[in-house]
Amino acid sequence: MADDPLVIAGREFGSRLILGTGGAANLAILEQALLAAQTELTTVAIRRIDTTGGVAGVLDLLTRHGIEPLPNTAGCRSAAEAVLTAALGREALQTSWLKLEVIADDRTLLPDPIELLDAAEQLVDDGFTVLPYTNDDPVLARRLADVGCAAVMPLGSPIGTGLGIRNPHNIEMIVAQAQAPVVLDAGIGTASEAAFAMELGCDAVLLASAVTRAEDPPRMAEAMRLAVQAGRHARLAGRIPQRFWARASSPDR
Amino acid sequence: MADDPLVIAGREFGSRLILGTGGAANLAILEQALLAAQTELTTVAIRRIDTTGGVAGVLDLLTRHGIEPLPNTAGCRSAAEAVLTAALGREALQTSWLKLEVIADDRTLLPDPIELLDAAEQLVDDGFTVLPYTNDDPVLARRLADVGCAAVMPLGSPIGTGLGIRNPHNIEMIVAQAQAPVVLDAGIGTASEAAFAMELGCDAVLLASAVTRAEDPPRMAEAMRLAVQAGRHARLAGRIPQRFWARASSPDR
Amino acid sequence: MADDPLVIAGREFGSRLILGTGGAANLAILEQALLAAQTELTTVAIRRIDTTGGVAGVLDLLTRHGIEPLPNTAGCRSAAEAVLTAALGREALQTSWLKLEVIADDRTLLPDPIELLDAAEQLVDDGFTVLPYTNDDPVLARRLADVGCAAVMPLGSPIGTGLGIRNPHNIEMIVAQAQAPVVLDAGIGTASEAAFAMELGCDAVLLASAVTRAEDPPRMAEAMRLAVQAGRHARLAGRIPQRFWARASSPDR
Amino acid sequence: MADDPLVIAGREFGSRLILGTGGAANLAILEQALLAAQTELTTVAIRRIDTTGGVAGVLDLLTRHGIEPLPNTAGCRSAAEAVLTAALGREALQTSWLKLEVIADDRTLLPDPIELLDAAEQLVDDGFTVLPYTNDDPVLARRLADVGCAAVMPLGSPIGTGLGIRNPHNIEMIVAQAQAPVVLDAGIGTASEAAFAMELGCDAVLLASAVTRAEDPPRMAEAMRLAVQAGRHARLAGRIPQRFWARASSPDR
Amino acid sequence: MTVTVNGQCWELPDGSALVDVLSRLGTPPRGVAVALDGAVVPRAFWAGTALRDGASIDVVTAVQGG
Amino acid sequence: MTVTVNGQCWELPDGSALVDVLSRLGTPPRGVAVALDGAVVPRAFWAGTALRDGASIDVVTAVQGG
Amino acid sequence: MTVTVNGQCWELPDGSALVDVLSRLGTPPRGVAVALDGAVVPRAFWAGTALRDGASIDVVTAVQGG
Amino acid sequence: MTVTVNGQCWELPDGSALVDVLSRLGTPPRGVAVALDGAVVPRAFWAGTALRDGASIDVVTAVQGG
Repeated sequence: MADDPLVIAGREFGSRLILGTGGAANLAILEQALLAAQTELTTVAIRRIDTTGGVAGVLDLLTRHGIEPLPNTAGCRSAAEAVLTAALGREALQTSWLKLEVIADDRTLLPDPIELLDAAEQLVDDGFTVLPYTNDDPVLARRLADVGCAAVMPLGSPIGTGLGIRNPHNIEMIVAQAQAPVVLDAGIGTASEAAFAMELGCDAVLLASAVTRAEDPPRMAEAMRLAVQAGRHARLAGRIPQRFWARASSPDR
Repeated sequence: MADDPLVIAGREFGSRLILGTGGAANLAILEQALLAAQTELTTVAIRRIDTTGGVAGVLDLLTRHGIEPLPNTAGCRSAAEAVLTAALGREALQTSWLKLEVIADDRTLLPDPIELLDAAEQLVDDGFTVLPYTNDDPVLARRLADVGCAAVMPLGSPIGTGLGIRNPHNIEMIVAQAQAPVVLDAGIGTASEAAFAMELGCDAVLLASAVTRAEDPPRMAEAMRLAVQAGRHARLAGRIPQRFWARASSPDR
Repeated sequence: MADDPLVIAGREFGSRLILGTGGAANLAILEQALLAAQTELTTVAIRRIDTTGGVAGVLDLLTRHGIEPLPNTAGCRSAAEAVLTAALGREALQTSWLKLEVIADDRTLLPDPIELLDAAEQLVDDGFTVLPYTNDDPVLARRLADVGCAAVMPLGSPIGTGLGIRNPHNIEMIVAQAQAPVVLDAGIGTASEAAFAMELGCDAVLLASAVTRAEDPPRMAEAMRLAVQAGRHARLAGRIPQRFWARASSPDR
Repeated sequence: MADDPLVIAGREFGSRLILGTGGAANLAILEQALLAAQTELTTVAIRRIDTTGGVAGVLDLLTRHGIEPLPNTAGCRSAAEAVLTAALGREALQTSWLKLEVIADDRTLLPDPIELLDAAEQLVDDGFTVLPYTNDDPVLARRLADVGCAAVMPLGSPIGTGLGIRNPHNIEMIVAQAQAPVVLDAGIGTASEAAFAMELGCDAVLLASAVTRAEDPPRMAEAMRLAVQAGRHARLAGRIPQRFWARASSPDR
Repeated sequence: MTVTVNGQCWELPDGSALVDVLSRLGTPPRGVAVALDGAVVPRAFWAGTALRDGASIDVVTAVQGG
Repeated sequence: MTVTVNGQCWELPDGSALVDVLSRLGTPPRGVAVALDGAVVPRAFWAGTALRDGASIDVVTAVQGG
Repeated sequence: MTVTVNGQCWELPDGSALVDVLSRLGTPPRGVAVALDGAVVPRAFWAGTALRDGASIDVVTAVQGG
Repeated sequence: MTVTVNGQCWELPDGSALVDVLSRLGTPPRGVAVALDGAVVPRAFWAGTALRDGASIDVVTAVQGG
């Protein structure tokens, strides 16, 4: 059924599911998952070459299937670290698109709002197309859009927890005030939560662990692909209002 | 991606979404919704011919598209009423399949557990394939299966409320003890709830108002079709466990 | 602050917390918990004398503190068993008050709706003041009141699970239709849930495990006493409506 | 039952309920509510004298009952505004204690994380005892404690919404990492939510609208007083664990 | 004689059979069921089922619902 | 004769009455109820109730529970 | 000279001091604070603080709120 | 001279350029970026960038993550 494409920074995407590549047991499984998800954009991390197996592996895989890599700044703790990592990512992948992460600590992996906003401002000024991973604070989301981020990517819950969308009210407030596309990023554990994100009005969903660490990653990728479409259509279709008392769906006898 | 068919009373269904026909503004919209839902089984009510417009309309529509009609006993208040209505439905539609409803009152449209179990027992003895609409009580669900119902169809919330699945714990207990297929029936308001029903372990979802009374019924039917598939795959794919603290999806720096 | 007394079968109670005696490590702890709870009515089970330690212990304790014992039919699986146990309880304790339980299985300890209603009808006819432990089905609750039960006691969740009130919507429907006092029975795990039960409009709360199996039973009993009062006052005080957007509590600058 | 006092900046409070004075229809009702709440600390706003009725009214009231006033910076939009308002409050009330609010917009009344942290740092350096109203971001809460705030006061939901605690997981993370007392501030609508805040491990609860805008403010104040005590005791008493299946509280038959 | 058809009173000539009611109703060839005094009468028996004065007849079909 | 008391077999002299079982049990003066072959026997009738061979007796009281 | 007091324009004789504004306002003996051109002036300095033409004065107190 | 490459110490002949490090690493023709003393050096400048003793070089690429 017809739907508008997702548009970020003037670029159109047919898929509203962005898959992260982290956590997959191996490239073969990752490849099946990426194909089942039918994603057009996928995150990659930037690391020293000798610290990783299969250096070129993931890039070749993405190139082979025409999936756009989105470098991230995962693990950066300060604006300065993130800005350097962003520059390296741009040079390595020849793209100005960036998933910006500035993490406050390893236990929560939550963004540091001050460092994140600082980094976002610098990177936007430097010509990056910045997609920041942020918490679900409507104020920070608005300020990130105000400094020129191409989208805002609030979490549903902390990275890898699978706790789903813990505060739908915040996501609804972010969507209601959004000056930029809203991508629900992090916390999704299962398909119904991805559908729910879209029903709340998000423009897309970004997830990794929910698929790559599932028992059957390709099948979960398929589930997420269907769920994002389902939630998007449900949002557009105009759901029935909630009622306290029942209403019959058959005529009176 | 491969999946087992839904099997009820030895009969296989490729679709795990059962759409009710009630509440549609007209047959044209209903037809589009049925096709978008790709349902193979759909409920109809039994009423006096002169009390309804378009008598033959709905049956012709179902025949034209090869969709199996499932007569219901909507509006019946006693086992006796339901048994007579069931017999009329069998004669009119030449099918022994039946969605059994015995309602206690108009305000909640909740089933009367005593009358429902009584009717189910009589109808099973009379050779019907009985699919009872029941509340979410695991005990009543088990007793309905014990008397020979071909499936049990617990509600998520009262008919037409769109309140979703109010007590997932009860649905999980019903699934854990199920001797027969479990069909989540009534209360679904949007796609994520249909996906959630499947993730809880239900074998199928039955809904009407959520689609027929949505602003765009065909699109919502499409959303529900995708959501049921998404939830089914997610259940089979083995979701990640929930964690209190975060877990990184990128390697350490 | 002033409040009407709880009235069941014409009898007034100053306390709206009914404490069950089951699960306490010993009588000394039970005594402290009962006093902290300031309960006026407490459940006891009926068992063969040689199958239990401290036969007379619990009765003497209740007598000493002027707490009314409420015999139950815990563990009964059929109306017949429950009726005999009720008669024995009445003879042993010289009271016609009864907490009626008819359980369907050991795993869920959920009531069997058919046997429960049957037993309730017989016992009301036999002059008992019947307080049935029921599930949260508004229809069964209404039918129990219709046959003359002095109160209805729906569960929040299964006995001993500590899952709280899993379906507030059902409890609200029961309260809205109530012909008799509503006592939330079973499932409460902590104080906020007891307060919530009262806010939903319940007239009283019955609990045992949440107190007797807590690490510090007397303190939890105190917590429950305060919580039931808090929830009662909150219900009477008329809470503020929920709003999507904020509303300042300070004047503009 | 015995409990430790609440200690903030070395000062002990017997009450763990902090009541805001905003929103009361008149001083008489406010007085009854303050007495019913038995609060020892209460917030006041700082405004131009000719913009308000009953200038001295609220202060005299607090003095009469020995309730400590806590000036706030409600309505301030920047660190600079908040710092000046704080200085005026200190001069007017001769106290260095301050409820720091730096709001981002009128629609959400959510704090601006950057301005808030900036103001907090300046005011701590200037010798204020700073109690910041913050969102429920565990990172911002930790940074506020790191710069020397005497407590952190995360919201449950936006001011005046009565939406309760929308993200208990965040509150639990804040409590788990807390270097300073945690006061749940804003969003509480009814008593069970205040109890829940304490069960999550908060040290105190601050609320205004829930009491002052209730239909019966003194009774709701009483409810909140009891609820905060109930939740505190429940937290200390060690609640039973949650279980999927039931556990009997009566011995086997 | 007088019979009740779906709640309405009908005058019928004596000796009328169930089938006469149905033909007068213009009943479609399929999707219809009939109850005579609360018992279902299969289509095969419509012609052979004579009506008594005061008989109550219900003619039903499938409609949208449920 | 042989009777069953709370599930255990007891040998009693012929002509024993219900009260004999209870005294042997050392039943407390209150808080106890007795069922003989599934029917409650009020305390007032214990003395007057003769036992037959094979009788089944249940003696119960209140314990913590519920 | 002209000064602004809580947003309103006041005419004052030359040589007026901050204390003159406050006495004209009938300021209560406690619970009040004053900012002159955005800086707090402690009560002890009200008398000794001369006003310039165009000065901006804010006089605040505690009200219900928060 | 001694330089640090991705955290390890390397001995290089004097006059070495950045490109020498990369060829020794067998760097793939694409997907790689280099930072010299914390500043990115575009591939076009690798050959022309001389190394000083104590220089710190980071060579990175894209890996699964995020």
